[in-house]
Amino acid sequence: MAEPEKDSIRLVNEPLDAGAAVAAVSCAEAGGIDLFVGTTRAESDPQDGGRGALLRLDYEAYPEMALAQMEKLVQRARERWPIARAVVWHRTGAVAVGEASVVIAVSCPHRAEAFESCRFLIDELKKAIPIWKKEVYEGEARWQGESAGG
Amino acid sequence: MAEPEKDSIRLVNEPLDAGAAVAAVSCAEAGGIDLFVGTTRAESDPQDGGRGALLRLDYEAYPEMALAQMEKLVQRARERWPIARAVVWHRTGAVAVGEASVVIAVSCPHRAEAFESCRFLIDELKKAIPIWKKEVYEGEARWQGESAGG
Amino acid sequence: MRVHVRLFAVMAQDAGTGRVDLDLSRGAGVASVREELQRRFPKLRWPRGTMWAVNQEYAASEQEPLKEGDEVAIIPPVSGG
Amino acid sequence: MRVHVRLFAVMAQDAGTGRVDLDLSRGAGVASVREELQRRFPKLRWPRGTMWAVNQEYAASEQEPLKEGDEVAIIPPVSGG
Repeated sequence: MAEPEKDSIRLVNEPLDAGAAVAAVSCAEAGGIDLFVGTTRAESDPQDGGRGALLRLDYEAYPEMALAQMEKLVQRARERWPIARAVVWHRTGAVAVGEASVVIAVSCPHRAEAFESCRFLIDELKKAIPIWKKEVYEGEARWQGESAGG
Repeated sequence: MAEPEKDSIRLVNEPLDAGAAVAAVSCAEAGGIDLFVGTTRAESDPQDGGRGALLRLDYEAYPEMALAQMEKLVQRARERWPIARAVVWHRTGAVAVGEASVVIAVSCPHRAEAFESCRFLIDELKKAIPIWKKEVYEGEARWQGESAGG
Repeated sequence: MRVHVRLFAVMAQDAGTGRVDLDLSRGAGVASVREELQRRFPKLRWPRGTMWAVNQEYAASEQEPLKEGDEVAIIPPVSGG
Repeated sequence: MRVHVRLFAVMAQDAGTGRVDLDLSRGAGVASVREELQRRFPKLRWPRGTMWAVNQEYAASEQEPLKEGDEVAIIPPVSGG
């Protein structure tokens, strides 16, 4: 099994490059690579109360803990699947609608392992990594979970 | 839902670009993109009978039918998942060990749909698309499924 | 009637060609194509799980009658991906 | 003893700061941090599901005693991804 230092776990303040993530996990032991890209949809909220269109997201992280927890998450995934290399990249700061906020890539000997471990990583990342998003509309900005107008 | 002409379904005679596949499925309706890359492992076969290391794969397709069946496969996936855009690219000709032989990418409103439909596409592609690989070793070459030395 | 046969991978290798035109009696099915191919190419192996396609669609039955000009492909087990 | 408190997202917005140092009595737990924060920042909302971390590890219980120099983070429901 590959050493963990073959992983790339980062908080990034500029656009994420999915092709670079695939390149980073490519290696001779890999038969399958799965990559997930999370983006912000340009959705018009049905409960729009005059706040206008969604302009961007602002992501804030607790960086030291987020990185440490992302490392642990990859370790937990390695206990279940034979991951050769993993990439976990999350944006911080302003992310325009349509841009990627998160990129996860894993390489494994077989494809089922790649799909399952990649899915695990994004599901768990969304549950437990200390990162928060603020939705910035034309008319207002608010943190996810904050009640409207609060 | 997006029109099928937003899909990109190809047989390709040169290296596949995973970043370009992600770009091709990126769109405003997408909240999640899943991409699968199938590569050839540099495995040493335990039943090596003096044929040496695996040098490359040679892929042959029945191109008209392969493309038509790949289109149908994406249509079948669209009946089950709200796919915005899909990429199905398969190499033909000589593919070096470590290079991608297939790239599949899908964008969907939500991540579960992206993972499931991408997995469906690669699983079904491997079952039913008329493409064949020949394994070329230092000492011999043989079609997948052909008995050794046959 | 004339049908156009396509062979691939190990079967094209055994036959030494990927394309054969066959003249068959009217209403013949793909079973007749197989008989004729095996007569012409005695070295042709027929891998377990080999399927047929007629005009680029998988064929349900070897009895399905063919028409003049049909493209009949013999599809040994696929190995793409 | 002094502990270093980190606040994020909506809670940092409410408090007007992301960092507060608090002087607590020896052996105090995170429950004391909460009381002290709410006293200092009356506008501080406490979203349902807010968790704690001590030295960058999620804390199991509000009763867990803190040590001099601990970093205590208040983690409102996360929304990364």
